[in-house]
Amino acid sequence: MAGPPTIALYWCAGCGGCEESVFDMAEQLIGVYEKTRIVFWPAALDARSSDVEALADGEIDAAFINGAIRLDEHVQMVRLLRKKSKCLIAHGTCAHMGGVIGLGNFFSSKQLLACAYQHAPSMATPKGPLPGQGADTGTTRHPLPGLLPAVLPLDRIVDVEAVIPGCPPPPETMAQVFDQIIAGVLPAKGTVYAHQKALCHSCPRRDTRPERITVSRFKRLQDTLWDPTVCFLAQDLICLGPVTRGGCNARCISANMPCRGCFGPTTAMDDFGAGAMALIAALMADGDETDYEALIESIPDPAGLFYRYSLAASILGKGRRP
Amino acid sequence: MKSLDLKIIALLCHWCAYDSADAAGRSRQDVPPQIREVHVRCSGQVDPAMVLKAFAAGADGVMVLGCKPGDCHYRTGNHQALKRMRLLQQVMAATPIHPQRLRLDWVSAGEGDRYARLAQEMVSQVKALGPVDAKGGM
Amino acid sequence: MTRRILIDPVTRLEGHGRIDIRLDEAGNVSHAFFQVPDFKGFEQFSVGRAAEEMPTLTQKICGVCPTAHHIAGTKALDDLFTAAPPTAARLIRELMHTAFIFEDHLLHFFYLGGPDILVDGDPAKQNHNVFGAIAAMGDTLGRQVINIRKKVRAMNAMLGGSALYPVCGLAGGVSKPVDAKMRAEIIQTSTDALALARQLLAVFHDKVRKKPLYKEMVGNPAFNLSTYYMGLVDDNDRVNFYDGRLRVVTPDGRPWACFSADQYLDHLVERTDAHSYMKPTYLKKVGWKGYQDGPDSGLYRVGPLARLNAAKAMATPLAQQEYERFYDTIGHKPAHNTMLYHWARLIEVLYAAEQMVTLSRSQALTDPHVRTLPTQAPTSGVGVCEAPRGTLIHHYQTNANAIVERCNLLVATQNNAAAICLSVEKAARALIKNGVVTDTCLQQVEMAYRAYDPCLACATH
Amino acid sequence: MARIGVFICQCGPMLEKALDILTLVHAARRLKHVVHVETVSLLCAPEAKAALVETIRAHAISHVVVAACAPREHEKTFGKILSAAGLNPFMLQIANIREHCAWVIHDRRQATDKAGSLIQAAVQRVRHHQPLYAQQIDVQADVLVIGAGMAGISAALTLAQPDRQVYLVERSAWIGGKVALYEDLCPDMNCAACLIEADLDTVLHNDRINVITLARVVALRGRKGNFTASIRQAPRWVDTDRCLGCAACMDVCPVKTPNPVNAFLDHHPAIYIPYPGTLPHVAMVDRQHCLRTRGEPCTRCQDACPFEAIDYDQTETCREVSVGAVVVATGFDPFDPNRDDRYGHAEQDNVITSAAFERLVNPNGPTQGRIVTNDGRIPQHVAFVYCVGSRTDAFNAYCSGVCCQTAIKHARQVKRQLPECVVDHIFADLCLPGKSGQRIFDGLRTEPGIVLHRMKHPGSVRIERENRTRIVHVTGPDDVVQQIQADLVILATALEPPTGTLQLAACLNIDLDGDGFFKESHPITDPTQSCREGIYLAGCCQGPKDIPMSVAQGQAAAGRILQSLVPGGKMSLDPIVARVDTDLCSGCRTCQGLCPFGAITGDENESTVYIEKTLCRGCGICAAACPSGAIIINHFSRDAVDAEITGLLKPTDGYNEIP
Repeated sequence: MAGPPTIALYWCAGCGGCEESVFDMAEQLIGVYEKTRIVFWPAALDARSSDVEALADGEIDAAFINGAIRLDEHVQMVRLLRKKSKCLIAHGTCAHMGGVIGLGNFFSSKQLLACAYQHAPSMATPKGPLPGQGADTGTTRHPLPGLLPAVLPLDRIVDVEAVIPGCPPPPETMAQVFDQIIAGVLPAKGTVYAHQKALCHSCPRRDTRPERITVSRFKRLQDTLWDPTVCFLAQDLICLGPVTRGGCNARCISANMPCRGCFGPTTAMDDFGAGAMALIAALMADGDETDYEALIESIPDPAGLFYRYSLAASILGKGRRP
Repeated sequence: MKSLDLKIIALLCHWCAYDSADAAGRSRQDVPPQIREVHVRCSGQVDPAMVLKAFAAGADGVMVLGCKPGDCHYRTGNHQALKRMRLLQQVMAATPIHPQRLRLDWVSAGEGDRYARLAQEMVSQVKALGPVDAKGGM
Repeated sequence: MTRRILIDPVTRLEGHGRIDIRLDEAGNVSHAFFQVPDFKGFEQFSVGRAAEEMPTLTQKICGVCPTAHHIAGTKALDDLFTAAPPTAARLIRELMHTAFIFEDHLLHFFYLGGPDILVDGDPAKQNHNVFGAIAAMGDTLGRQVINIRKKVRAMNAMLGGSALYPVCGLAGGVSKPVDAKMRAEIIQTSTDALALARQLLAVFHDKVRKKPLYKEMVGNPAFNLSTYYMGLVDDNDRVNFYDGRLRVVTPDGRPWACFSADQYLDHLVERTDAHSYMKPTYLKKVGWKGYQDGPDSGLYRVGPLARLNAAKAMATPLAQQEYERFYDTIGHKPAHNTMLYHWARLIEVLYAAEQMVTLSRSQALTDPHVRTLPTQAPTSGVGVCEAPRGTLIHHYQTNANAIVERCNLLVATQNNAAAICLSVEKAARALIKNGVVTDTCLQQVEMAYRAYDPCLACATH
Repeated sequence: MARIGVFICQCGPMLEKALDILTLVHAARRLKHVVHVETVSLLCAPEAKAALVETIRAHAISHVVVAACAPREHEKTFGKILSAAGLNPFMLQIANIREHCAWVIHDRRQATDKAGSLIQAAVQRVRHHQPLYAQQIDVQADVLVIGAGMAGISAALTLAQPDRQVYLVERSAWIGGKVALYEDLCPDMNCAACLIEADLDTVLHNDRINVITLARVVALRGRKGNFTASIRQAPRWVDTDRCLGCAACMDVCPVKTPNPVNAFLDHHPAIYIPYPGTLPHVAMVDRQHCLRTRGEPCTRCQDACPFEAIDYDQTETCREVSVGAVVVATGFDPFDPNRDDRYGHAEQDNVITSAAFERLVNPNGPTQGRIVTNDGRIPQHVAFVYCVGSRTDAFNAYCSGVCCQTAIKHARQVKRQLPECVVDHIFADLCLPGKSGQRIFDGLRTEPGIVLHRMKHPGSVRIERENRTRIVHVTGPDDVVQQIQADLVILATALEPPTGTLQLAACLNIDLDGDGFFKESHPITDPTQSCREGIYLAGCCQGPKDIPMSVAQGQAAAGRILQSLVPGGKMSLDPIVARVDTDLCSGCRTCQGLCPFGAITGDENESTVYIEKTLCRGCGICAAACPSGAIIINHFSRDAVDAEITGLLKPTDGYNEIP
């Protein structure tokens, strides 16, 4: 790289949390601003999409893209940024695996819209038009981007060089990535900015994990008080720490709450939910068919829990294209 | 889509199920051509990812066969399979892949006729559901 | 022939927006639209989820006001399971929430909308951002703001797990008590926060208010909107972020309604706007008259300025002084100029800091008993709180197994949606004349919505 | 870069009939990495095998796919051929186009289509195969035998060969088990003592057999060839080297307690030898009843002992032995009729079990072998009730198989001693299989004074007391109830798993069957091995059986061991085992509790788990359970299986590239 590295940050269907993970670098952010050339960052700087189009192909050294791919215009935008960038980084859980937004894939886009814009109890216009439809969407107005048939993670649309997992990624990790880029090193293809081992390995409660855990009924958070020092699984509470990549500083555990898997699976696991199923099935106490049914009944919404952050990236969706 | 184009993966354990498929051959049973046998060590080796990948790769059904309860040559393998497959089916219920596209059953080495019958049942079960939506599941 | 100006994307706010301005032959504005191209469908995909997961699930609507969603969601669970949190838990939640509003207001003041009024010179010169702001306020104060904000977020991380996404909220309590050691840190942080808040107001008074641009805009009727105002108030009708009743005042300041959150459906309505995913809300009993202000239009506003307008006073002494100074200066209540959101926001920063000190010093804070286990079967629950950007309501209906069957969310910026669109249009009409379109005046059009600190991910969810 | 050779066997004329071989050849040729395709009329024929070696060499083939019969038939055969051709035998994949296509699909096109995808799958899979090598480990030839009854002893004697130690662990204080308590044996009333005492003597004086009495096995670690067993021995309070069994101590002991060995028909002192002739012929202190355990300072036995053999300071000892195999021969317990009040046994007197009768009729028993009622009368009527506790869902659903011949034996003992006595047999059915069974039954029928009664079902009786005699109410097949008077009723009780079986199963980590007996690895093809390799079963602990069967099984188990554990020999381990990717393993231990063979342990700092490949059997349960995907099964890796699956699902036009 000649001169300061050129950076872009963009959000698709995100929440702004990944932006915050950059703001939360606090004073270090000033350093980043001084040592780089940030050409596009809607959350913090005044630049337009047209400014990006004006750039030469590959002029951006590293583009950080957060948010899931939900609308057709996200596809165009990330393709544009791919074209303009040497290195594309999936920034945060949504870009990485679709995130919570991906739960939308349990429903059709028609269902999603109708629920929000027609069936909501506070809706004045239950029969009213859906956004982008109806009389007053004339040529005088800018067309409203449409929903894709399903939410997709970034790498289903464009090549992605590196992933920064986490909802949101820890600011320290962001700082580490920027430092590396400022030092003139772009992440190698396939880089994941997190631990290679699952969270269990760095969990403060790991020593309380017994040799064998058998659960005959899973408890729900409102069912019970739990020991704030002992492995959640050992207390019949579902924790996805064994399935989830470490690197989050066990922040939920430190708040005495079980892991929900926002860092995604380890490299060897193609499907987070499958890993979660393998784990939970392994904990189920021996019994007969009916015992197992009862046990599974005690897990509320297993699909939503196991795929909390990764439904859009599930191998079941491999066939999907925008 | 012709039902013949349906494809069903049969994951067969080393000790009983795979032999039962061989026995079906030796006794010249009718095994529907949609069935595609795969040799695994034990039904307890079958993990949810393996099944999901089969569906993602275009299977319309997956049949996991192991030794009969109590007969597992690895003692608890078929029990683990039972736990996993039931949990997986519960999750599949929330997806477009119908839980009945996955079947777990037991057969012992000699039972070629039973293997053939299970295979035929599986095929008609999947026929009833039709092919998996080409767009894939989630 | 007509001309079209597209500001895409709008910047320095949370979420996706674009402004679409059409000029007539004379080069004057015929329409100006504020469009939000963003939608996720939370209300639908929350269906089927386990109720206890909702506070951590729904907060992913917004990474800028997650704590507010977490609090609203958790309070909805309290209501759903009819489990009242123990005092310590209530204190911990309010402390976390108030601290969050403190630092989030700073975020806006320095990183997002603030630079509009902090940074001198032509806004088109691309330095209206956090870095420009730091330069303008002086490096020392700038870094101080950044560090205090960091400390406050660290404090919330200690209370709720993550600075950004707290996870401690449970039906009838929180997951983690505060011990003496934590408390000491919290008191220290709160005290530092208060010192900073006072300093900021001082700076605001002798620097920012004197800036010609700001003076100009505050005086400019193009930035006035005479609407209803809504905000959460305590038993004495004073501003409260965590709990209370929703108070609504008329454009001329008369009390118009005061209701508890579970009655929201009687008072607030949403409508679909065909050219945006953002659902504007309005007062049911006044009705929708289109994008226009005045007493006959159901438009109302929320957020800092609205909270001050809707309340009778502030609950803490220093903030009360500033509150009085504010209205003395304006000369009338309610205050209608959108640019005053910036000032009101700083008064809330001061209130938040004072409240943090009070809460952190409360003896009950360190009581280890922080959970009430629910005993009732769940049916339906409503939770309310004030997000930095305005009133936030979560409403869950579940089956007996606490699986969500219906979820309805009225989110802060939605309440301001209509007003934001109207503000943008008014500003555009006033600033663009006879085909003269400069980046400067486009920037000023953007200032019209930035003052609201809109959160568009919230507004669409 | 893989160079794959595909060899399609036509299995003589067989496959051509069902499959379009040519299409298969063409399709195979188009598959990526396939450098050679060839059809062979019969690949398992000697000349074809030789040719195969040549072809592999000639085309520098690195991976081989054989499309032919079931792997069970010839996977090993072709593996050897690969080795001969200088390839690792695991670089082979079989496409089972005979059993799974030609023989089960009768439409030629469909069969060919499936065969094509099986070959395509095999080609995709074989590229993921890695060379594997069987590891050789030293074996420990010594053996642990648990239980010194007939089965255990026969195993021990067979095993006691040069360079091999046998540890014979017995729970009680004396060896010989049940048989040592018998007088005569079926079928021909052979003298039990004469038969067994010789054997017991050999055992006791064989320096390759270490008899450890009053002992239990409390832990077993390791695997076949390398077990370590912990044995805990209770104190006897008698120095076995000094005691001669002179009984001086027994005469002075103030305690009298019912003698279980004699079915409580008499009493023994707290220091005792249960009957003359027990081996080792050494006294022991029944610490449960000795006054000292109650804190009384009694030293009478010590004072009386002329050989200073009494040692109150003996305490429980624990020792570890390393052995290559284990024989479990813990025998049986007789059914306790007190569990079923229809037998009126709770009242003790004159309703006794066959076990008790063995002692009653035994010259070294409580009555010196005289058959008498509890009040000393000579019985005029003796009744035998069969199937007590057997063949009933209430207790044991199974037939114990030996009670009938035992009852008949007892009847003959009765008649021998009391020719005038009337003997009633009350049975539902008789089970007398084998070459001597019928002879025994005929002998029974021809005896005078023998009356046979049929009851409707096992247990269709009620035994009541009528002053000095007993009335047995029998419900016949015709539902008519008849009453049979008897002075002495003998219950032919079922054989049950001995107490402590559950604990032992847990400690050895082996399975039990539905009836609570130790479960064999396979009921037909492997009836002497437990579910855990290297642990063998002998005698009634594996299921009720008669003495010759127990002896045979003991010797069979010994045979298996002699054949597989040669002193100084090595054992080769199946390389298809699980291994851990330690970079990925988080040490969450999810796998650890699941391993059926205890092969997984957390390593010292527990940052990963560790799989002991000598224990692992490669079942894959752990790999499927690992939430990090950190465990790989050799030769059955995820990649290999996935490649096979996708190969099966791809259209088989052959043109499409295989990723």
